[in-house]
Amino acid sequence: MRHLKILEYALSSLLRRKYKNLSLVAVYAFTVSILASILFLTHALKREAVAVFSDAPDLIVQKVSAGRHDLIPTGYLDSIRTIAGVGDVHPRYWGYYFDAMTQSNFTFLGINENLAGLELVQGRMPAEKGECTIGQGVAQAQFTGVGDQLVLIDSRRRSISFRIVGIFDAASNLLSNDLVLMTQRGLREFFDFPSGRATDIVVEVYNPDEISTVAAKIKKMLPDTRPIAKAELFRTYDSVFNWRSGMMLTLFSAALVAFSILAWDKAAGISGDEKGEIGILKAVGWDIADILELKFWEGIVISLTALLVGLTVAFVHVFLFNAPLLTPVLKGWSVLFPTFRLTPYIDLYQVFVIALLTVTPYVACTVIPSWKAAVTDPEMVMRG
Amino acid sequence: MMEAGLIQAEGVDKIYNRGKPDEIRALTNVSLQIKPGEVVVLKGPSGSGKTSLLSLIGCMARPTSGRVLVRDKDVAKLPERFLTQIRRKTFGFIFQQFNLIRKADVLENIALPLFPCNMTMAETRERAEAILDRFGLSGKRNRKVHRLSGGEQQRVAIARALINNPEVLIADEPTAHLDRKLAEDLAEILSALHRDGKTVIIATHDPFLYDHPFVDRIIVMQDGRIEGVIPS
Amino acid sequence: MILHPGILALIVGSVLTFAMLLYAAVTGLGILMRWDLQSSSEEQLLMERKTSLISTLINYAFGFQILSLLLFLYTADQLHPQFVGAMCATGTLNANPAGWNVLFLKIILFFASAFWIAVNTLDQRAEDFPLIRPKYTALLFLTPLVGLDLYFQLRYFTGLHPEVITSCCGALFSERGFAIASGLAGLPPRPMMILFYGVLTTNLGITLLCRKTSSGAVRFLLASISVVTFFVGIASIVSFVSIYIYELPSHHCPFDILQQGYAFIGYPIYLTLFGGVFFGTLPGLFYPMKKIATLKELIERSEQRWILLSALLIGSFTALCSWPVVFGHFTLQGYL
Amino acid sequence: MKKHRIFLGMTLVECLVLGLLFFYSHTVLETNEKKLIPAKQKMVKYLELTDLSIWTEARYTRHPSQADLFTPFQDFPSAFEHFPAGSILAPGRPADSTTTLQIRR
Repeated sequence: MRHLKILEYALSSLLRRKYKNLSLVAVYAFTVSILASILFLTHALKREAVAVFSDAPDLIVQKVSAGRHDLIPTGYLDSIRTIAGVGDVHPRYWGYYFDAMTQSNFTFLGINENLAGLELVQGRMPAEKGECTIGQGVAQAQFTGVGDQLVLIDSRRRSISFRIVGIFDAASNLLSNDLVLMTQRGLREFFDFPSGRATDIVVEVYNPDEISTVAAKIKKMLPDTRPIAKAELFRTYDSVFNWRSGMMLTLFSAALVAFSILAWDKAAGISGDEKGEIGILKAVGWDIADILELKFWEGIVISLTALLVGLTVAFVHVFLFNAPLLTPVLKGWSVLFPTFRLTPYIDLYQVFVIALLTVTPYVACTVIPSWKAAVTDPEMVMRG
Repeated sequence: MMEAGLIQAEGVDKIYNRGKPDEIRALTNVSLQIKPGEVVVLKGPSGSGKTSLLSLIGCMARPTSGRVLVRDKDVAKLPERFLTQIRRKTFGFIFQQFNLIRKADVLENIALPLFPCNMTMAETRERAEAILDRFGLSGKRNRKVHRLSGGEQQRVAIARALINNPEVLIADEPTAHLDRKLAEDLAEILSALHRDGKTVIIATHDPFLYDHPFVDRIIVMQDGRIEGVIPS
Repeated sequence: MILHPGILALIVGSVLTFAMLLYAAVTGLGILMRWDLQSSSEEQLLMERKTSLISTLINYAFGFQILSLLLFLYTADQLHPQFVGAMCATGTLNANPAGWNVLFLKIILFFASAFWIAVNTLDQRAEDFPLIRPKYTALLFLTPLVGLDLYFQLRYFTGLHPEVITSCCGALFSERGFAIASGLAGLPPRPMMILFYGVLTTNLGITLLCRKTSSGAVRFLLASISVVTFFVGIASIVSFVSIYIYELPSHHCPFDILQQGYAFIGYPIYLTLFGGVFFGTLPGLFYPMKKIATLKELIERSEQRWILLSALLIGSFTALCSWPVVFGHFTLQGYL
Repeated sequence: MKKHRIFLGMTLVECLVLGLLFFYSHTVLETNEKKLIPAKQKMVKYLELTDLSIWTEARYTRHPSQADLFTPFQDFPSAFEHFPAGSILAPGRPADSTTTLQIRR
């Protein structure tokens, strides 16, 4: 009962200084929402990567030459096939293309001629040399649509035009934004691949537990190669986004520090008015513990309100409006930046971390100043 | 237990800022006894130690030496939170300044001493309402205190002092900021409390109060010592 | 070092807690040196007031300790994909030897701060600060522990190199391993179950006995059996409770039961065990303090509550652990 | 003297709003997981994709999992840091370090 009444008093005491406290809550909620936006966004991207890449190639073998990624001889395919537990082994053909007109980079990918259509494509897959299927980003950069021609300059400075037979849906932007799909033959001709070379090799391994063993065997057999396992792909994404969110949190912790200073100042610089009030409370029979509890409730009211508001704002910002305030930070120099709608992955862990990151400093900042206020001598009130 | 032992001070000294250049000796070897139901006036010029003595009696401060007994319990050495408890249960205070929380409303100001007590919100409210009625403040329960007149503020302060139903009412210069009419109202209230059997201790140098018929005893103070007692 | 939000939260929180406790310890040292209840100097008065600040600081620090224990396990669990072979929190903890130190320290701190708060609560209810010296001496030991916790956390997190191959929990908690933890899993379920129920029945029996008599020996016995219960309880969770919950004969991880997939069943299990053990040790711990006149009555009044709470919590713990054993689909037959 | 009720009520409402948002996210998640995610998984499987197309300015930002530690310096002798993606993107770890470790073991 007592606690509720002290909460009641804390509320009316906060209301008595409502402008000051409202501005405090606003700044606090803003800080929370920035931090929460970062966490929500990166977590959602991470989860998306994990969910989407579950069927990614088990093992990719690259050739490394003089420390650089090099085209791999297709002769390696047969060596790899001899390893026990290995299923299908085939080359991948892909590469990058800088489009001078739009100043953007595309990713070219050569596919088998007879690939079935995919769900997230309007139109169809390229079936012969002069056809291509492109991502939304490419289509928008080139102002083209299905049926139009995509004109590209090949390595001999010849302009070659491809007929666009399909465009990826916006829903797949996170995967396909900068893709230009063409047939393998088309791609090899376009980039003028030396015969007997591919970009890298995809290896299927029957038993997922054996992937690293197979990788080790490949590495031993073909020392100039670099096998990349699926688990490493996940790990990369995990660390990229952890690192990224950690980095951004570290940058934005400046905001947190600034806020803590504000909180400290607010709590330490208790006005004469407040000091007088606390003296009166002590004189009419409030104990130090009661006043500390009062201050505790004041802190809880402010931080809880700010936390909940901040979380809500962050959720709306990231998942309903696609994080307009954070995309510049994410986007960087990329000309093609996917407009993606994130799947709202949220778990309690995120909320827990945000709460701890923001509430702990606030509580810590207010405890000593509020104690200083609490020890006011009640006798002071008698003397006026 | 003897009746005599409601409040007792034995050889009490009070020194402020001891050992520092601004050391002040507020009380020297003060002894007195206050019986239940008594109205006692501490009389003396400002700086004679009245307020210091009141705060010691009212468990607001601890003596530098000597003993203060409230119902035979030595309060001089109690930790502060026990002092607070005793203060809350035993004493009601009327301060020279009204010491109200200005921007809070009347009801809240009156209920102030009840917040840290273990009773329900409804009960707290009920008690505050009852005392509001008694002082004719019901109509102003939601008014902010700083919008009230001086007399109303005085009544709020008294109502707050009485809400815990204390045995002892301590008033420090209660008429200092009041005109004659309001002082008479106050005296009326105090004598009513006296009739109810409450102990009242008043520090004042206002003749209107210490010459009032309800006063049982006048303790004359000078330079931190008790100069004499006038039983009236 | 992995810049992970959870790690940042843990380190920020631990630094703040340590700073708070450092302040508390310095103040406490002053109190130990100059405390004189008979004096009515302003210094003494200030010290008395500071005790209430320190109570608040430690309450906050303790609150954070509980949260940080959870956060630490959670974060370790979240990080496991970064380590080759790590399949749950165990793998992440193995990635750097300091990991287990942090976990053990956090558990020790959990109990230590809970005891300190119990002592403090009691002390504050007596009129003459009877426990002020032992209390603040204990604080001087508690603070370095928190510092150590911070140090190990920093060492652990800075020493996490995601490339290092860790033995996965399958290997650690399988019979082949050599660490302490794998030794726990190696304990065969059947004898472990007998030991588990034996210890718990004894514990509950002594608890009931405690309610009947006021003998000190019984209280010490309860405290000792509570400590035994703690270790047997943890060992049993690793040895057989976990496999009944996971319904996998080889999965012994004591952390996975905290996850959503198992309906967060780990929280009530650990909470009841920790709580029951804590309240079980209190009567024994406070028995010697009954010599202090101002505390005798207070202790006797609280004691009954502690004993009751201990019995309730240990009882619930037993029920929670037995539930999957008795009602689950999984049987150990054929694996034993 | 009802402020505490108002506050508790408001906090509950806030929690409820947040809860509803989370619930909404859950439903979106479910539909996505039923429809979009399998479609995307299929896409990844058929096209053998390995990376998200978020940053397209350099090889190591476009395909973080396929690049190695040297990649940032290979684009151009005095290559610009691709800010901010490049600066806050932990470079891909040399994938073969794990395998070599295993061989050593």
